[in-house]
Amino acid sequence: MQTRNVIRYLNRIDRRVLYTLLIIAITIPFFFTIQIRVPISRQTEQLYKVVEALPQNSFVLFGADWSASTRGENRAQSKALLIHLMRKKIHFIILCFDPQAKTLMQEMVTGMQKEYGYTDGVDWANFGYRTDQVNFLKGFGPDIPTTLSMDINGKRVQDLPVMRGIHTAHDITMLINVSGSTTTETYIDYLQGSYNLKMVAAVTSVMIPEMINRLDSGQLVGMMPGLQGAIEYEQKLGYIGKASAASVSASVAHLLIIALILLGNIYTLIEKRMSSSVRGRN
Amino acid sequence: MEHASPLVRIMVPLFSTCIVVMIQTARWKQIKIRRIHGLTAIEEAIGRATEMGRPMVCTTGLGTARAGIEIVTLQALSIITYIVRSSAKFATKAVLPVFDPQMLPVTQEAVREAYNLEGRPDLYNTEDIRFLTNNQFSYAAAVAGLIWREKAGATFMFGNYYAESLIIAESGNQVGAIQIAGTPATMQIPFFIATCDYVIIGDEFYAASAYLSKEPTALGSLVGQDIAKGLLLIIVILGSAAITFSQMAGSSLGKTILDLFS
Amino acid sequence: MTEFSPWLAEHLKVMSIWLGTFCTLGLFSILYRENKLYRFFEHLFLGISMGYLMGNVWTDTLRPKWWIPLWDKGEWWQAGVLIFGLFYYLIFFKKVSWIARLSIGFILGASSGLAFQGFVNDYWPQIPTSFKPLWPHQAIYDKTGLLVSKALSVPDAINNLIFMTILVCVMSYFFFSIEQNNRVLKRSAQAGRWMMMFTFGAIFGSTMMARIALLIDRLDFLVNDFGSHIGGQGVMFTLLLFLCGAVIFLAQRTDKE
Amino acid sequence: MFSNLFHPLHGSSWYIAILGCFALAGILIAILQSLPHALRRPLIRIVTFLGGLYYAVEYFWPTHSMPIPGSPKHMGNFLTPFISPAANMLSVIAGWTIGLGTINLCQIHGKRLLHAKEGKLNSLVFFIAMIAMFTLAVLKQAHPNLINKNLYMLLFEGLYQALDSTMFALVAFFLVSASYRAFRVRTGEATLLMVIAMVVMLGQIALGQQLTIHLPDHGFWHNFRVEIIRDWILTKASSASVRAIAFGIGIGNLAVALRVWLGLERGAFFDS
Repeated sequence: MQTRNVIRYLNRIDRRVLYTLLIIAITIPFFFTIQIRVPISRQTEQLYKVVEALPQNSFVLFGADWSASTRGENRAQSKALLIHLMRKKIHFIILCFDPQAKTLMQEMVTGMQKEYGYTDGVDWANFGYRTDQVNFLKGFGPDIPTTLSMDINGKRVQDLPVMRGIHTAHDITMLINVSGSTTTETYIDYLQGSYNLKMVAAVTSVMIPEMINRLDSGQLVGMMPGLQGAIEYEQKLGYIGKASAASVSASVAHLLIIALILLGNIYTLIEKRMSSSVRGRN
Repeated sequence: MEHASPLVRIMVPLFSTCIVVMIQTARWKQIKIRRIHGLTAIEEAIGRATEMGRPMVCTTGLGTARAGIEIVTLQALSIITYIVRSSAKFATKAVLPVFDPQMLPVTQEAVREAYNLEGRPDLYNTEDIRFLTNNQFSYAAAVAGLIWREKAGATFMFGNYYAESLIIAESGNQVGAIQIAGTPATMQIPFFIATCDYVIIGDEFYAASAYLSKEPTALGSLVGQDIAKGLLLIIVILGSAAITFSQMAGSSLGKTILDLFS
Repeated sequence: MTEFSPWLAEHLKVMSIWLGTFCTLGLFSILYRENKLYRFFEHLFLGISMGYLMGNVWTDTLRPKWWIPLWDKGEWWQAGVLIFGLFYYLIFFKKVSWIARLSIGFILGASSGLAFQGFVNDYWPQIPTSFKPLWPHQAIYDKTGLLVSKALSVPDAINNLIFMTILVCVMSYFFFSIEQNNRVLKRSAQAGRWMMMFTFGAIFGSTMMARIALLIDRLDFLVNDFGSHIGGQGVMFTLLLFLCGAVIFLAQRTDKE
Repeated sequence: MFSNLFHPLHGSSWYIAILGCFALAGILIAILQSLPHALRRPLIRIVTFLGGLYYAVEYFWPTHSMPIPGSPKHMGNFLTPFISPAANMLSVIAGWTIGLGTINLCQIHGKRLLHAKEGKLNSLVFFIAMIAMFTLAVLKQAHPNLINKNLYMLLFEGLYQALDSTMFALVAFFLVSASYRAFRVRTGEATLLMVIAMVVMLGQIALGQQLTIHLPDHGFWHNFRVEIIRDWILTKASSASVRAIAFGIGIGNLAVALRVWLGLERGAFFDS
């Protein structure tokens, strides 16, 4: 009887118990620093190579469209890509279609620029948040200086050394999009496709299956798949960032969920066998 | 592509013509379509909510329109209107939280119309169609709260959904509502499958309003869509065959075909 | 006022961490069940997001694109755009409410007009990439020695065949005007359904990481950022455990009732 | 002709032009109102059609025979230069509609406050939060002093960001309870979904990858590494059905757009 009760309990564990287990599974690894080396996925490897192959005088459009809500994945991704760009001394501008991204990116880059000898306006610029991505991009492609007009510090495009020689989308060497929403697709539809731009995207794990099609069709030339992609990229760059730190927590949480699914099924299987044996006797 | 390429100039109008021609054909020729499983359960769900004496919560999803009103949301509204009409017979209360302010007047009109058509204009209550907010997660928070407080007996989720799908659907599940969902957002379907009683997949969503309304325009359009899809499938199969044979023969014909399409 | 400003600047970080913690715990309380605390934070969230949205519409859209051109640059025709927008509000006046439909119709028309380009850019490139070669072959060069297509190995050919089969099966599931009485069509549509379940499994698993990552970020905030304000990670962790325990206890008691 | 008409005005002529606009609008409403009922629907249809016509023609019209990159005038066709003004106009119009929602919210919560209904405290919280956030967002731009900026940051970081990301993080909890409850081996389809989900989950975590890390880096057995299986599932198998579903949805979108544009749509909103 005892075992039967246990098994019956496994079938209907109260959801609050599940939630508590999840909290514990995620927080306990915070107290330890464990590094697990991970194999690098094809997509990350490809992305790394594309960024690595950028020539010295490249100009990158860094589209950051994430907010606090997808920070868990996108922050580490942005940081890893920025570090790679800055190590290679590549000029970039930031453009956001999410209002929060403007501030979050500004904080991130200003925090890093000293280390890599970057200057705001000279090596990079933040053009902040713009509304209505489709229509903005339609105007942006043929005439970048007019559409951008000012950076977030109120400096005009003409006065920004980083923007020298940039007129149309054809002058962009590569488009990077870090996103947790549909902005990647809009970029593909209205900028990448129109100007045949080289585009890479760092996306949240949810978007991977969809974006793999874009990678396959050549619309994207590289992709960083979710948090795992960020972990791999950090490993490629040889530094320990937020993603690597979250690696163990993510692993334990996943294992917990797998275990719970299995536990739930034990009851179902036993029940099935019992009911089929009863049927057999009849 | 900023502008259409030559092949696009032929193919897209061709697809469009198929659809428009079939819509016109449907006006005089009767068209039947196959059964769509989840939709037959709508009546059952309304019945359950009525039995329990609980309201229904119907959402038309997030319309993050690129410009103007999202077309998917309109399509969802036409399904929801059908549900509201069916529920009017039993005077079951239907609550419609709205996400896009542009959709608010449209939704109000459509619901009022639905009640009028069923001869129950008294059931219309402005407060049941509420705008919540245009922010994804505060919308989700508010809808979840609404489902809990109203103890929804049935929830209907049609339209575009993103990550909030699970918050809404799981709340419905926890209060024991019978749930039906349909979305063209492929990425959210697994979560609806995990939490809902019936799920309408992919472009069944577009077929839904045709199936429910039996309206010639919608039925004809559906046949037109089928023809266009058939054409697309044939193009893909032929293309694949052409590439296979040309590459087996070692010729560069395959590349020419690919170039034609890009 | 002069003293308030530096004080605020100094304490901004601490205050937002405290506020953030209350908000986080308040919304997490829905995990127990719907309750007064959650309702409070839900309405707070609603208000904040609405105010934020309104602010953004003004500062990012209306002010730069409408107010400044109209007022500062003298573009008087912008008044026409305002009137067009105001037509929406005629919906509140029964007698003229149909005029609002002109505005709505125009916007709907514009959305539909854009759909052509959206369709082509979204789906067109996926057509030629679905032309998969199904037979292994050597690399092909043209007369000038330029690589035309890469060599195709046997496993790749098999993968391509699987891809094409799935594509055809799943697409056949979505033909609505034909009754699936035909045996071939029925089988293929059924196979398509299984393939889709396979895909949904993949999506489910893949999404798990995205969601867990977000929760990690939030718990990282609670335990590490907020924890350091109240005496360390351990304190906050214990507090969290205590809260969870209380919730489980309460839940069991209410369930019995 | 147009360039003569549309040039900026200043001073009193500006006021006259604005007043003229409003007067014209009044006359327009009067004319529209006097139209017979039977004409209303065709008129709405025509306006809808015109709204879409611009974008459709702009897209399909033959483009400049010799495009010069970098020169907007030599790209696209005769309609392309109007893309950007049209875009601005559409986003401004969309911006104005926010008022529709605000009015509705104020109605519902105002009623609760005035009639002292249940939940009036929450409605009060809603109003305070909305007004505070809106005022600070506007003030921060109009008078960007430290107080305004910091108060705004407090609301933005302390409240908005925290609430937003918490709500998103809740999804993780719901995923756990949903997968525990729903992933049961009841039907074949459900079992397939569950097994694939578990394999993908194992393949995307560091600890899962450790399970098969001892398999060789190359050769036949390499394919059985869990991350390789996951990669195969995502890139080769599942992408095919995602694409097949996408094709259907694409055509569906096109069809609905066509119906709306050409005024063929029936049902919600379109009938009356």
